[in-house]
Amino acid sequence: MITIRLNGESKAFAEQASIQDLVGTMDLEGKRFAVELNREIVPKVQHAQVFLKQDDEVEVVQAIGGG
Amino acid sequence: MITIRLNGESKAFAEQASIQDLVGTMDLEGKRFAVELNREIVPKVQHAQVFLKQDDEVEVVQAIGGG
Amino acid sequence: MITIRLNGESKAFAEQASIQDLVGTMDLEGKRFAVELNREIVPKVQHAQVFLKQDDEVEVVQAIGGG
Amino acid sequence: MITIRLNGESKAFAEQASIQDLVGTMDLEGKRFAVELNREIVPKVQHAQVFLKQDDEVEVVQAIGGG
Amino acid sequence: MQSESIISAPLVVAGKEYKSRLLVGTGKYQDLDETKRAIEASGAEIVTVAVRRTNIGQSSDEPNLLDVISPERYTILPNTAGCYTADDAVRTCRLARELLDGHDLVKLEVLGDQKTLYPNVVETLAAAKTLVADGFKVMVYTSDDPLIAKELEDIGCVAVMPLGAPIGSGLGIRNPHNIRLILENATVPILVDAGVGTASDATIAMELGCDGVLMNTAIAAAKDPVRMAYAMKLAVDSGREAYLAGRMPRKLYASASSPLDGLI
Amino acid sequence: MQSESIISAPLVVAGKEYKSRLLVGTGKYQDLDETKRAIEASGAEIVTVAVRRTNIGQSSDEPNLLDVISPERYTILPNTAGCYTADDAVRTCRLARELLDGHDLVKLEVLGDQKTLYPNVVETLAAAKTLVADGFKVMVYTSDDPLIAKELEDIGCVAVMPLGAPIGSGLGIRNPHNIRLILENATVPILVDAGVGTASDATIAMELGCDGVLMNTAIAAAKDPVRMAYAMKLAVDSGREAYLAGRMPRKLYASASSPLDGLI
Amino acid sequence: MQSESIISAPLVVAGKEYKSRLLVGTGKYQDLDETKRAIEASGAEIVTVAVRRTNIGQSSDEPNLLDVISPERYTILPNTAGCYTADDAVRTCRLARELLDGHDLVKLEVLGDQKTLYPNVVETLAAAKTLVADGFKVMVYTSDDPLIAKELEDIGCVAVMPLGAPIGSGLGIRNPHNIRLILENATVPILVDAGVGTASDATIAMELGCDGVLMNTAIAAAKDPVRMAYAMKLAVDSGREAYLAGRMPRKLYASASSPLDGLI
Amino acid sequence: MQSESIISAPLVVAGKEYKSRLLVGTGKYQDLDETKRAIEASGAEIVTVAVRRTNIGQSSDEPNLLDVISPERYTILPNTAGCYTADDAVRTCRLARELLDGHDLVKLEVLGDQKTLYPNVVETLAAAKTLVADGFKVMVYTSDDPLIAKELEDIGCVAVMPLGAPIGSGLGIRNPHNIRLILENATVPILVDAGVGTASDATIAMELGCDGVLMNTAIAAAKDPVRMAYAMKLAVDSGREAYLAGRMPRKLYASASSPLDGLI
Repeated sequence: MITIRLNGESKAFAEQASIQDLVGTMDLEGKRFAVELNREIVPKVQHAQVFLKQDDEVEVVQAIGGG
Repeated sequence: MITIRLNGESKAFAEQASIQDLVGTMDLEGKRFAVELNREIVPKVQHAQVFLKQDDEVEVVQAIGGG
Repeated sequence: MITIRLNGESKAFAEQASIQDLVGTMDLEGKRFAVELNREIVPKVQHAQVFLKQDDEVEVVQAIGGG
Repeated sequence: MITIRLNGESKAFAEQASIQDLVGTMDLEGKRFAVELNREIVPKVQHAQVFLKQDDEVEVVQAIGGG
Repeated sequence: MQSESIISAPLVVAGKEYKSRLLVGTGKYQDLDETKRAIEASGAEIVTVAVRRTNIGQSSDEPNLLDVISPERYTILPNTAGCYTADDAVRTCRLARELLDGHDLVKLEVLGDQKTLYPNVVETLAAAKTLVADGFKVMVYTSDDPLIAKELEDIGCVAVMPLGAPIGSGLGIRNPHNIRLILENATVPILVDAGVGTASDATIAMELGCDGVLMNTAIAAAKDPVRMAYAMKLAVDSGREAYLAGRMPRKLYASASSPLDGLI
Repeated sequence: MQSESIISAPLVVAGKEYKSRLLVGTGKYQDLDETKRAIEASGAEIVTVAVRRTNIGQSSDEPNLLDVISPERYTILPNTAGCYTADDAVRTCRLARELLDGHDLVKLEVLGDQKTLYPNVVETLAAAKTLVADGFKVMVYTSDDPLIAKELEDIGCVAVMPLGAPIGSGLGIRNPHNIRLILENATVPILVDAGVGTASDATIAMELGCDGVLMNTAIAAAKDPVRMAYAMKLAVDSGREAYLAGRMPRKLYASASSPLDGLI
Repeated sequence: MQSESIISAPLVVAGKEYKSRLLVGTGKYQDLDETKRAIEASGAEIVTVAVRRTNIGQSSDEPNLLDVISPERYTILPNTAGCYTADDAVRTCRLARELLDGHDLVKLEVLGDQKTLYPNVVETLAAAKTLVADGFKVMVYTSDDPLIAKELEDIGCVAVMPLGAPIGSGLGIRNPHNIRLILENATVPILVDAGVGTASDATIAMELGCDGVLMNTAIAAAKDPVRMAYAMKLAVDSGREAYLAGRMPRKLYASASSPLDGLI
Repeated sequence: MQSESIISAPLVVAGKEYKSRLLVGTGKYQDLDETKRAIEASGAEIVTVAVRRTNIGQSSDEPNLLDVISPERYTILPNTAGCYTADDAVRTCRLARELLDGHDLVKLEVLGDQKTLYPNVVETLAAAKTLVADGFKVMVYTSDDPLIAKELEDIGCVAVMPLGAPIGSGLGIRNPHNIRLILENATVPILVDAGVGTASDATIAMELGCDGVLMNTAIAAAKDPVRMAYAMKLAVDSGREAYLAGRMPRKLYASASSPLDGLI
């Protein structure tokens, strides 16, 4: 197991978990979202190829109402 | 001949001239206008029956642009 | 006894009471005031000579703070 | 002779002329003024010891009305 | 949606309903064609006209205002502009009624002097009494004095029309506070008449809660009168809608439009 | 009529044409249904959204803003609301671009403090430089400082959006004089962003010559947001038309709307 | 210096000269001591008082206003506050004259309703005619209607005092444009009476060219009435001086205060 | 009386106390005699001067500003007017310090363009840092941006002086709301610099709570500069007193100044 920070909260994942695996836990099917890994954007096309490491900082964001 | 004031100007008419005669001289066919004789309205229906006297004051008015 | 209205309130006085007598009941010594009897001013000099009658309406006023 | 720029204008001085010599040509006796040589302030006490070189840029300023 | 029902609430003057809350004058235009196009663009249903002596020997082929702005299509509102006494104003209204075959809706204005064209409220009160007694439906131009406005309503005027600013000045609503006081006490339509200079002035009048706006110079003296007429139509509707919608409260400080939590 | 050609002139931002000059936010609404109806009533084609962290374990059946305000129908304008440094603002824009499949039009705002939400112009300049270099089309929220506005234009922002008053304050255009100075020097669209409280505020912004108005709270915090949205649509159009029509000159004294001669 | 001669020009009311152009009321103070100190701080020479029924059985030791504000030191200006008809106002003035041993300078005010305390101009005109005929010197409180103001002057009032805003509202000069119109036609002193809320309101009234300002609540309802009284004295003098000095023209753009040439 | 203690509270700038809260410039006067008389009438203790190149071959008999406005009597405040870069401003301050024998109080202004003379806040921040590090006591002219004002204070400026309106425009305080925001956060004196056109503008600045006002054109460009200088002295004192006294609350409706009971 590894521990990362996801949207500011500590979260445990299996070794070799990919961004795609992470996203899979978040009910985001068919929704628009974006992923930042350690302050760098991870394009959707790479979600399956990018794997999480211990202490990674991941941000997953969506669009909400704002002015 | 008698002399009256029409819209503030002196004007001569034949004895026994009626309001209708007066109006007839003013190119008002088919136009909307109103007549005041000595500060009293003369309704259209009476134009033929009301006759001018010396020194009558007649006003003939129309609608024009205004705010 | 007679009854008058003094500043809107009913008040009893002896027959033959003068404005001066009335004023004497009001702690006005040395103060500036004015008297109106039945809506007419009664000059100070006449206060002793003017006598109250039944149902007289008397106003006694002073200056107070106002803008 | 050397040539310097004084307050933006070209001006000729003798070799070895000092800031004091320069100031002496400007009717500044008893007036408050300040001198800048090549963008550095020259304190009054040094005016006699600082000598002009070819192409020096000198500014001499005073206080005038301003808001 | 209940607001839709409100929105459709028409302006009612003397028992007649009007969709448009913009009333316009017909003065100061280049020609009758510009007049016609501007008034069409404004969407106005009530249009003011002046009553003047027929020029003796006037060429009969000259087109006539009422041919262009027909009483069949528009509610013609004859005014008493230029009258400085109650007597002249009453005479003018009677001539107008005869001219329009008994049409008895009039705009009463009695002015004080030619420099300010400020309403003479004393003469206006006198004329209003006479006209109401004589069966006229009086829409009355007055100052922004709330007591006079109320008295004119009590006399029986069908609409009270306080000025925003002097006629033709284009200075806007100089004293919104008085207009508000007038509105609070009113049971007849209150329309701002005179003073509007540009679209936002009309919007502000409607946001105050006025029932309508009457204008002439702001449209006729614009560089492009037809376009300004259209702008004014939008401005009056906009102000009315905003008034009905109920504006947000003013705040001295900021308030974020976007949520504060969930920031990266 | 030449004016018609002018009227049809659309707002052009980053090379794309828009009929509507009203831009609206999506914050502070009761629910997504109200959001949808208000935005439809506003006629807006450019709609701002915020970018926020997905709530972990958020119920997936919750409706999603972009399902209601679809990127197919609207130009989505992601903002950087809540960012207090250039760095955070840049990160947020990059996330937004990824989120919207490479869509690179963003609203940059870098704020100074939560009390005033006043723009931090120094950080804003820094962020604008980075974003423009990174290929973003930047619509930038800033103060009414005319020099900063010009510098942001020189940096390459596609639109400059000075505040009228603090975000969410509804205080209107506090300093029209500065907005005018900004407009005089501008070669990109200038939109008033923030401060509008009611319809006439938007009309005034457009009468000054602004190319558009962006608002959120004035609509969302009105008693009837959908109706206010419609009022704002009319207000922006009205102010634009009035600006193009060219208002009458203001006069200190009156000027009669009805002719003086021919009086009885 | 010619300006010095102007500066010394006193306010002349009913033939009497006054150095101070600030007139103050005596209402709403905590006690007579505060009244006394505030009026001294204001520098006022004309002081308004109300006339009211003596409370029957009132304790005689109670201090009396006119002991504190003595008619020997101040010009006492009895008002008709609270009168809603011409008749009541006239009666009140006659009582005041008797009270003050024939002193015939009065402040006439006839109000319309208790909510707005707006002047009833029709009753005011009637009362003014009666009082002038009866030998009174009438300083009259009225609306900002320029025609009514002129008529009151023509009737023979010695000073006309238009409101700035409703009595006690502290809203300042709501309609400077009307005050200016009144001033242009006036040949008697014009004083703004009512509406002043703070010092700058009084300064603005004087900068418009008014001959003086009358106030009560702005001083009495300040947190520190004595200090505000002093502020008002300075404000009226300041506005008078600025009016006489002639302000600079406004410019849309900047103009350097320091010379442009000779820069390093 | 506690208020008396407050009233005597002087303005403290860079540790020195000043009775007068009016600071004046010396530009735009007809001659040095008018300059001298106006500044005396203003009661100012801090007087700004510009630093300019000595005209080569200037006649030595020409009177000198500092002979008339002597550093012994006045605190001379050299400004950097005309500087458009931080570098020029810093050089000018160093020349001024040398000129005044080490006097290190300066007025920093770095402008953006000659048309608006609007402060360039980015260059101003840079210059302020350099000058403070170099030991200057910096009174800084800036925009009404509350964040920039706070940053200038944090840098160590001894006074922050936001504009009311463009230099020399006489437009008054265009955005009182921003001035208020600046005041709320300030721990150094805040003075309004530039924009004042007449006395009431200065009074309003002080009523907002400003610690002082700096002006030049409003006095020098008045028809009678000496008299306007005196008007400004009164205006600043008046506004200060009113601020300390605490104004009455504004009310939408009237409130009688005279008691309602005891009416005849």
